[in-house]
Parts: sequence; C-alpha cells; structure tokens
Amino acid sequence: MSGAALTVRNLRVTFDGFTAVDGVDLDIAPGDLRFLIGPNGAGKTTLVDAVTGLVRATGSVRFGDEELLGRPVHRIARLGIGRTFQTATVFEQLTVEQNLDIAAGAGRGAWTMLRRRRAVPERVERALETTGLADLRDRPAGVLAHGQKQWLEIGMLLVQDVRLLLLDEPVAGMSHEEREATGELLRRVGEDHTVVVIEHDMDFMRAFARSVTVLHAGKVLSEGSVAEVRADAEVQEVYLGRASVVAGEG
Amino acid sequence: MTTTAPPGPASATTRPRASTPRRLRAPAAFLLGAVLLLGAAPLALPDSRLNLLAKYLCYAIVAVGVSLAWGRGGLLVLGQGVFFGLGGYAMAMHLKLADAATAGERLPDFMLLYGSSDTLPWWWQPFADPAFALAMTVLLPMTVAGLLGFLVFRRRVKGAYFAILSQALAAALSIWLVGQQATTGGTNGLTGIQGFFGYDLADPVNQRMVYFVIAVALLLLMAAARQLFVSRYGELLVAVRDSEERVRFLGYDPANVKLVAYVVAAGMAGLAGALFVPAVGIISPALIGIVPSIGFVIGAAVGGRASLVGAVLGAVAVAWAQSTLSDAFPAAWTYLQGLLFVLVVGFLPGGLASLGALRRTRRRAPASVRAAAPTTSAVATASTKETA
Amino acid sequence: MTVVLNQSFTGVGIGAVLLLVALGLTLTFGQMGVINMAHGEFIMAGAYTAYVLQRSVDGTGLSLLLALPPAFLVAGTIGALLEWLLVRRLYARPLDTLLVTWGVSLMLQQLARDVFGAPNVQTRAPDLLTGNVSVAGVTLAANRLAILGLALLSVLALTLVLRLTPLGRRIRAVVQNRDLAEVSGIATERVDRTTFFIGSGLAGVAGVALTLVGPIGPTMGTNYIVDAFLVVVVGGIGQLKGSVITAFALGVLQSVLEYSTTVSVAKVAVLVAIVAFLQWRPQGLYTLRTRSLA
Amino acid sequence: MSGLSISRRGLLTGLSVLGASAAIGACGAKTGSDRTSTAGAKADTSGDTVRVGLLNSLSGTMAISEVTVHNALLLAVKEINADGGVLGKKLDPVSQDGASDWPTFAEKAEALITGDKVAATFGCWTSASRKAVKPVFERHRSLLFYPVQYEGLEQSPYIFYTGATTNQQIVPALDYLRKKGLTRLYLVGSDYVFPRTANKIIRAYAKGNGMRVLGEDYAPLGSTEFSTIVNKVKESGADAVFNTLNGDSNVAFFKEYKSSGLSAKALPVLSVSIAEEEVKSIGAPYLEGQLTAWNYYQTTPGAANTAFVEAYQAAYGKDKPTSDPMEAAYLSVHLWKAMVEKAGSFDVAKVKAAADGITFDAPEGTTTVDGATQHVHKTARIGRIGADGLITEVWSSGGPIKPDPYLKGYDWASGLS
Repeated sequence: MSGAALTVRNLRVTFDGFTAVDGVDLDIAPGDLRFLIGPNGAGKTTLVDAVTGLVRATGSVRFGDEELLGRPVHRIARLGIGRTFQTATVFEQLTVEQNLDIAAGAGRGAWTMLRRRRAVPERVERALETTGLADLRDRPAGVLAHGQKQWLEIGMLLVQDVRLLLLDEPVAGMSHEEREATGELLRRVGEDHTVVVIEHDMDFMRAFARSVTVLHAGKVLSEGSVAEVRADAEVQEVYLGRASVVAGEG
Repeated sequence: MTTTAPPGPASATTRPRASTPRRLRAPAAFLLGAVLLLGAAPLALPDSRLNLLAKYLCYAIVAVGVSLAWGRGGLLVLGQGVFFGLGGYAMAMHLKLADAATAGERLPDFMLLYGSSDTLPWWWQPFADPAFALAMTVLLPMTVAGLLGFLVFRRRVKGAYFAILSQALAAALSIWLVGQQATTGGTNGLTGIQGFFGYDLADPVNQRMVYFVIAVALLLLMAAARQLFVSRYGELLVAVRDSEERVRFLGYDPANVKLVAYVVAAGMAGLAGALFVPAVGIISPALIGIVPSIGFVIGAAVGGRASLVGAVLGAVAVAWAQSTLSDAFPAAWTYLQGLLFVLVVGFLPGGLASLGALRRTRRRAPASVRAAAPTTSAVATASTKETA
Repeated sequence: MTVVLNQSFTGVGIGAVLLLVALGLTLTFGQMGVINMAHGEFIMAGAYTAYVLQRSVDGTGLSLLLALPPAFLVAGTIGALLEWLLVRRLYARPLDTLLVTWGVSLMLQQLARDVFGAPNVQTRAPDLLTGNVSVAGVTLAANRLAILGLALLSVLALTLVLRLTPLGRRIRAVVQNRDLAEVSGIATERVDRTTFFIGSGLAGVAGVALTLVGPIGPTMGTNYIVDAFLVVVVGGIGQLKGSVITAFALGVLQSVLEYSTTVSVAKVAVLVAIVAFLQWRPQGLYTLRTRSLA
Repeated sequence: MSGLSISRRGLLTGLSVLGASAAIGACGAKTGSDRTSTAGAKADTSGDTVRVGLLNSLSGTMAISEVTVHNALLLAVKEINADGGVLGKKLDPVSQDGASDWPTFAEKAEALITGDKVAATFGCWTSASRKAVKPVFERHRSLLFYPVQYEGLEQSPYIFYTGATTNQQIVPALDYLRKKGLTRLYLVGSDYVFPRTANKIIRAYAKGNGMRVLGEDYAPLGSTEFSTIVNKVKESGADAVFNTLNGDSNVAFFKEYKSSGLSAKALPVLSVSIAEEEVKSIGAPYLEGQLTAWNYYQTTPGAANTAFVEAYQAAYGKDKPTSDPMEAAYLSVHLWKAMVEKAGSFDVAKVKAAADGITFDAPEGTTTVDGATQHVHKTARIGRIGADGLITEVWSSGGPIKPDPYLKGYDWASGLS
C-alpha cells in the first residue's frame, strides 16, 4: 500500500464567469474509501476533472509530494491517479483483454509496442479474475453489458497500477445485483488502494463508504463518517426530500 | 512499471491459439499476392499495361499508409499529396541531376531553359548524391509530417480542423511549386526523366525492373503495416481512435500515438511518390493539390479503409477505372465516381472489403471477434466513432 | 498614403468576398459541425441562378438584385435536400460527411457542366456597379462596395434571425444542447434542416455576388471552399463575430502580402500564419467554453 | 505463433530476394546509350484505313479549350476522308482523353502509339502536357503535331509545332508596342510555364530595345482575385500591360480593370491568350479597344478561312467561334497529309524528311513547314477588339515569319538559352 495522500487546497474552477468549484479543501488519506456526494451542479465531477487535469483550475492539488495542477492529463495518470467516467468509456472495438493490456502498458518501450501481444501479463490476468470478466476476455468491449463495462473500467485502473482511483458514478444505471457486485468489487479494491467515488445513490453510499464529503454549490458542505454526515442539519436541508435520489444524472 | 510481460507459463497465461487455417490465412494471402504481383502479372501483361500497373501500385502504397492513419487511427489524412510530392520531387531532383551529368550539362534541362542563374541552387546540390536523395524521399515527408503533426496533435486540434489544414497545406505547396518555375519546373514539374540510377528508362526491360521494385516495395510495406496493425501499437492506435481522452487517462500521450501513424503514412506516401517518378517519368504540382490528395483517400475508402488488402485493391481498382472509364464516358465516370464515393463512405464505411467480412462473421456468429485480426464487421461500426 | 488606403480597401473587398462565402458555413459548419464540401457548389448554384434569371427575364443588370431571393431559395433547397438525403444520417461521423459531400460536389459540378456547358458564362452587372467611386484620392470599386454592403447586410440579417426570432432561439437551443432541446419539445430534425437551408441559401447569395467579380463556371466553388473553411476555423466554431473579424483580417493580410510579395508567396504565408495562430488558439478566435470533454 | 512468424519472415525475405533478383537479373540498357534504339512500336498502315491519334483533354479543367481543338481536328480528318484519304487510305481517328492531367497524357500517348499503332498523333495544349508526352514520342519515334502557340525554346525531332513560337507572336507584339511608343510595360500572367517564359523573353527584349518592365505579377491558374494586381498596375505608371493570363482569369482581371477606372485609352492591355470565344464570354464592354496578338482571327480574310468557318459552324453550331489554336490544329492534319503524300509513305523517317517546304493554304494564309525546326512559317497579326466583340486586324507582319524557337536570330535574346 503506497501511502500518498491527496491534498486539495482552495481549488477553484470557473467557466466563463460561472464558478463550478469554489475554494474546496479536501484531504483524502491513503487507504480511504471516500464518497463525494451532492446535488446536481455541486461541482463533484468538475472537482475530479480538475484533479485529473481535464479542466484548468487554480489553487493546489497535491498527491503525496507532487503538485498536480498544470500537468497534462497523461502525466497525472502516470503518477498513479486513474479515473472512470459517468458513462463507461472503454475501447469498444477492442476485446476485454486488449483493453486491459493497453491499460497496463503506458510505460512500455517502443520495441514491445511494435510486437504482437503474445502472453497475458500477470496483472491483466489478476484484473480479469478480480472483475470477474475472465470468461469474456475475447469479447469486444462494445458488446458488454453496462455493468460489465464499468467493471472493465475499474479493472483497467487496477492494471494501470494506480494508487488513487476516482470513480464517477460507477453504479449509475445498474441493476440491484450489479450494484451489489460493484460494491463488493470496490471493497476488494479498497483494501489496497485509495478510492474516491462520486455517487448519488444513498443506499449504496451507506453500505460501502468509509468517509463522506458533501459538496454543494462548489463548496464543501460537510465531511465525516456516514453517520456524521447524515446527522448534519445543513446536509439534510440540501437533500430535503431527496434521501435516495434517483441515480443516473450528473 | 514493467515494460514487458514476464515470459513463461509460470507467471503468464499463453493466449489461446487460433485454429491452424486462420493462422495461415495472412501468410497464405501474402504468398498469393506475391505470386500474382511478381509472377502472374509480369507474365500476363504487355509492357505498357505492366507500366500502368506499376503506377497504380504506387497509389496502392499510399493507400497502405492511409489505411494505417485513417482506417486504424481515425486521422483523415487529406494531404497525402504533399508527402507523395515531396518524395517524388526528391527522387526526380536526383534523377534530373543524374540525367544532366550523363548529358554533360551543368544544370537540368529545364533550368537551362527557364532558369535565370548559371549555378545550381544550393538546395538542389545535395540531391546529386543518390544516397542522400533516396533517404530524403522518405525523411523529407516524414519530417514535414512530424512537424505538422507535432504542432497539430499537441494542441488537440480537432479532426475536422486537421482535415481542412491538410487540404490547405496541399494547396499551398502546389501553389508554391508552381511559383518557383526556375528551380522546380513550375506547372510542368520535373519531366522527361531518362535514367534510373544508371539504367535507361526507355528500355522496356528496365521499365519491368522498375515494376518489380515497386511491387516488392508494396509487398514489404504491406507486411510491415500488417505487423503494425496486429502489434500492441496497433491496438493502442484503435484505442486512441475510439476514445482519445480515455487513453490519456491511462497515462499515454495520444498525440504521440497519432504522430507515429501520421509520420509512417507520410513516409509511405513519400516512397510511393519516389517510385512513381521512374514508373511514369514525371512529377508535377498537379499531383499534389487538393483533388489528388482526396484521390489518394478515395481508393482506400472504396476498398475498405481499415482493411489493408481492401485499401490496396481499392486504390488499384479506382485508378484503373479512372483511366479506363474516363476515356469512354468522361461525364458518366464523374457521376459514377461521385456516386460510388457517396454510397460507399455514407452507407458502407467499411468499404467493399466489409461485404465479404460481413458474410464471414455471419457464418461463424458465435466465434470471438478479435480486432487484432481486422475483421471488418467491427470496422463498419468503428467508423461511426471518429476522433473528432 | 493613398497606396496604403487603396490597399486597405482592397483587403476589405477581399475580406467581404471571404465573409460572404464563409457566412453560410458559420451555420452549417460552425453551428452544426457539418463539413460540407459541396458548399462551393451551392455558391455555383446561386451564380447560375442569377445567370438563368438574367437570360430569361431581361438583360439588364437590375435582374442581379432580383436574383438574390431565388438564388437563396435554389441553393437553400439543394442544401436542405442534401441534408435530408445524406447529411442527417452522418451527424455522428463528421469526417465521413466531408468525404460524402465531396462526392456530391463532384456530381453537382458535372451536372452544371451537362446543363450549362463546360465553358464559363457571365452575367451583366448594372452599369452603376462597373464603375468606381473616388473618395479622397482612393478609388473604391463599385462592385466591391456592393459586395461589402451585401456581406454586412447578410451578417446583420443572420444575427437578427438568430437573436430575435423563435427559429433563431430554436437553432441556438439545438446547437447548445441537442438532447435538452429535444425533450423540451423542439423538433430537432426540422431545426437541423432549416439551419442547413439557411446556411446553403447564404451560399447562393454569395454566388450572385461573385458574378460581379468573376466568371460563372462549374468549378467556381472550388476556388473558395478551403478559404471559406479556414475563415470559420480561425474565427472559432459557432462564432459569427469571429468569422467576421477573421474574414476581414485575412483579406487585409492577403492583400498586404500580395502587394509586397507575390500572390503565391502571400497564399503560403497566410496559411503559415493560420497554422501558427491555431497553435496559439487551437479553438479559434472566439470560443464557447463548456464543460464537455475537449 | 512465434515459429509461424519466423517462417513468414523467412518467406518474406525469400520473396523480396526473388523479386530483387528478378529485377536486377533483367537489367537493360544503361543511360547514355542510343535512346531510341530499343523502341519498336511501328505504326500499322497495312489495312485500308490508317489510325491517327487525337490526344486532347475531354474532361477536367482544360476540356473547355481542348474540346474545340478536338473538334477542329475531327473536322480536318472528315474533310480529308471525304477527299479520298491519305495515300488512298481513309483515316480512322482514335480519341484519347488526357483528362487535364499530365501523367495521363503520357499514359494515353503510350496507348496510342503501342496499342492503337497510330501513324501520327495530334493534340496537347498546355506546355506541361507536351513536356509529359515528349519523351514518349521520342522513345517510340512516333510523330506528334502540337497546335498551340507556346513558349518556344524547344525542338523535339518527333514533334511538329503548328502554333506560333515566340518570334511569331510575342516578339511582333512587342515590336508593335514599341512602334506605338508604349515602352513601359507591366506584365501580368497566369502562373504557369508559358507566361513565365514569355515574360522572361519580354524582359530580354525590353533590355535590348530600350523598353522598361515596371512590374511582373502572376495569378494562380483559375484565380479570380485581381484587385491587388490591378492596384499595382495602376500605380506603376506603365504605358501598356502585356497580358499572358489564361482563359477564365481574364474575366476577373478585366472586370477589376474596368472597376478601378482603367481603360484601353488610358492604359492598353495587349493579350496573347484572348481569342474570339473569350471576348464573347468576358463581354465586349470590358474589352473594347484592347489589343490581342495572334496569327489568325475569325475575321481573317480569304477564301480558305471562309470555308473553314462555314464548315466548322455547320458541324458544331452557328454561334461557335473559331480561334487560333483551332485553326492551327486544323492546319496540322492537312500539313501531315501533304507530308505523307510527298514522302509516298507513312514511315516517320520519310515523312520527316519530306517535311521541309510543305505548304498548305490555311485559313490564316499560306503556311510553310520549316524542316529544320519542324515549326511553321506564320504571319503575326495584332488585332483590336471592337464594340461588337469581333477582333479586327490593325497590324500584320505582312508575310509569314520564319520560325525561330530559340530566338537565335535576335541579338537581345543571346542570354536566354
């Protein structure tokens, strides 16, 4: 377990005058399984975008000793930060195995790249087992079920050897069984990774979160254990009547 | 991060082997192609037809690169004429200098007529050296492509912009070449090339030699392109086409991935241009502008952009149809060309190659579809997701 | 001094032509993202409309003015037809659209050749527009002034339509968020077709204007198409004011360079300038910044 | 898998070695040897008919001009056949489309010579297409008749040039301007070989004859944007513009010219590529009073021309004008016929030998072949465009000028080649 913490200080993201993330401070300790919740437009996804270099932001985001802001996306990824998207983005034309193989290979040399894949790297094999996709390894990812795509994405993060996983609504649109399976997967992954999950589904959060941060209008509203957050009066007000919000929107 | 998978069954699982007939398909097809190109065609065709085929095979070499960059990488390379032209001019400059030397002249013939100076321009001088000129036929296009690609891909200029910029570049280069008549031959281009590294091109035997060189080059480049297609890089390239952003989050720089495909395709176009010169005896700005540049893409599109063999056959077939049908029915051919393009690109993006592949996949429906061996059913849907 | 002024006006004149040919593209390419290579042939259709009208109605120059609405309609209708037959099936594949419409442009050129013959034809401009106006020693060609006026009028009209009319609001809604527009009851398909109709129609208007400076021929559109796209690319997708500024800037740049060097050097230099500019601002002069993936 | 790939690689190497050895093993003649010795394509003149090749662009950008030449060639063939053919054999014209593409011209020339085994070929328009086919005709020792005024500086043993060379068009035009006292020139041309070479000659002429060239500008082929060039012309203080613009660019140029307030009175333009057709399409009001230089006009007097114009219009339409290149094309077929009949054979060497001194009463007047240069003696004519769109002769060289493609007879041209 590598022990880099994610430290966000005074993070601010603006689009044409609209401030999507407004001075957020956030500390995520190594090994945490943190849920980011908040109503639509709270800035959850933008926060993740900023951390992963997709949008420009001011303030500071440190991962261990490394400042992330200002680095290009692929450099941040190489530091060991991986993410998924609200709508699963896997390479639909490639097989499950190829998807994982690509994820495992960012550091490969030119010679390896120019040769055909012959053996399956051990990490890929392990990820296939972890995500339960071993039987589907030769299927094009495009034909996978929605849930399977999400698992494949998580599997890709695992073989990528990331230390911090940022998952954007991993269970949105999933059936109950798939949710359970995803939750178990998260738990397994969380044993030796730091995980941040953006989620709307309160039941899911209650079942699997170790800690929770509530965002509202670009600011941190509340932070703590599941129980603490649920007891927070402000949070209740924001979520009034929305105790278990329908998932699937951003 | 590890760079290679640890070998051996202890730590890695060997991937399930494909059945023997499938494994042999590519080498068998290659052998068949070689027999046709190197054996059957030279025996069956008269000199003039073989010479035409040599010209078409040059277009096919461009199509190999187009198939890589566009079919696999989703980069619509609408400026291949530029690279074809750079390669062609590099070769023609050397051959003109060699011709002049044979004739005992100080300057190539057109410079004597149109030029204003008695001395060879400095940028012509190194081309007197055959090794330099040969290297330049490939390196010059690759350098230009590398520079442009670096600028464009790094700034994440969108696919549409890239296509338009490529076209503008093609137009600009041809205008520039036309404007430099004294040193480039202007609209005439470099013509009347007589020798090819000491061999007289007027001799039909030597023309056959040129054909063999071109055919072998095509076969070798197809083999090399196929190796790229099935390599890890080939998979990564498809991944970049499918979702550039996702690849970036995996720690790759997609700009570099695209750049490699673009530069390799440019090198192939350059080589094709270089080989075109001895086969046809001319290189001119008319082969470089917007229309010929689109022409290079047409063949690949019609045959099947993502299928190597499809693209090559498409390029040859379209070139053949162009020269055969445009004679008899100039107007009808233009309609047909336009219509073919509309129908194939619009409604059969995998090209004609996907017709066969569709049937094949239907036959063995449950079998796994491996994108590494390009069954084009995947491609038909692939092209719906271009990197924009 | 007069040289500078003369040349500036020349640049503005070139810019006006560029703006007019690119204006339709700011809708079809800028707003809808369609790379329509047949746009040049819509220009040609507009020009031939003026030619036919002049031959059948009267021989005087006045008919050029009268030709504007029919040219708009003819080019617009061809455009809407193209959208309905092909483009709408390809919205998800912008690059394939480029190639398909290129095939269409080939066929339209041949059609023009078959109908009107390969040799170029002319329209007769009204006498008023063949002369010039002198202001403080600067000669302003009347035809350029007319084109400039037409270009500015077209920009104004387009702006008004987009800003003030319900149609304009719908167009902007669809561009900004197609899904949302759809669920809020906008018939997005019809809006697409209408947008394409207007964009193509503007090409027809440009065609009429171009008969004032050059010949009408089957391939006249190909002279303008790449330049027109460059204007929109540099101006910034979906940004009318970006295209306006770019058109005039490129026009002046071209004319200044042409004056001090040669036409071919100027063309190459302008292209290099554009590539350099896109390094600095890859999204063009003006952009809508949104949260969507780059 | 790896074993297989090695075997494939082996296979590949084997094949390339095979291909390379096949190529090298079959090496033919080295450069520097007699270039025509290997070619064996002979014209087939054994039957009742003899094939002749017509090589013009029937499609593409040049089709506009070249189709008219093609028509004139067909007209000449038809007349000759109606008159009993050549040496008792009817001519069978084989048309090939050069498609405005230079490599295609070379390809089609090859097809005509080796495939159709034609006795002679007529056609090509642009310098580029002629340069592209030149090695083909030389290699196969077959004849090409090239009917367009061109930039000179060329003399292929297998090409007959029936259009004007520079000393039959450009030089007389300059003489005319000089005589009129118009000595400060501005040169405007399309960017291709003819204008650039013509302007090079004009500069040499100017230097040697006390004239001045104040500016030189080229527009890309097909360009319609002339405002800057016209501005430059206007500010240059020139006495006359020497215009080598190609076909359609003239339309835009003259519209711009008029818009900027210039006219034939203030600053005359002498054009060498504007014929009757172009006048019709540009519109006489834009051109009234401007000058042209050619060897032939539709209005050129003479029975031969009256017959030609009538025959052409009967075949292709009442309103179709005839032009200089068409006349030169028409003339070329008749000249070839006369050469063959004098030689008594279709054999290329004999035809060439018979060429010198062959004459034909062409629409432009009597023309004579110069055997040494394989060009034709032609009369130079300066014309003025009238308000009615017709071009009337205002000056002529009085008689045919001996062709001098390399301008060897002119001192001022000594530095040119």
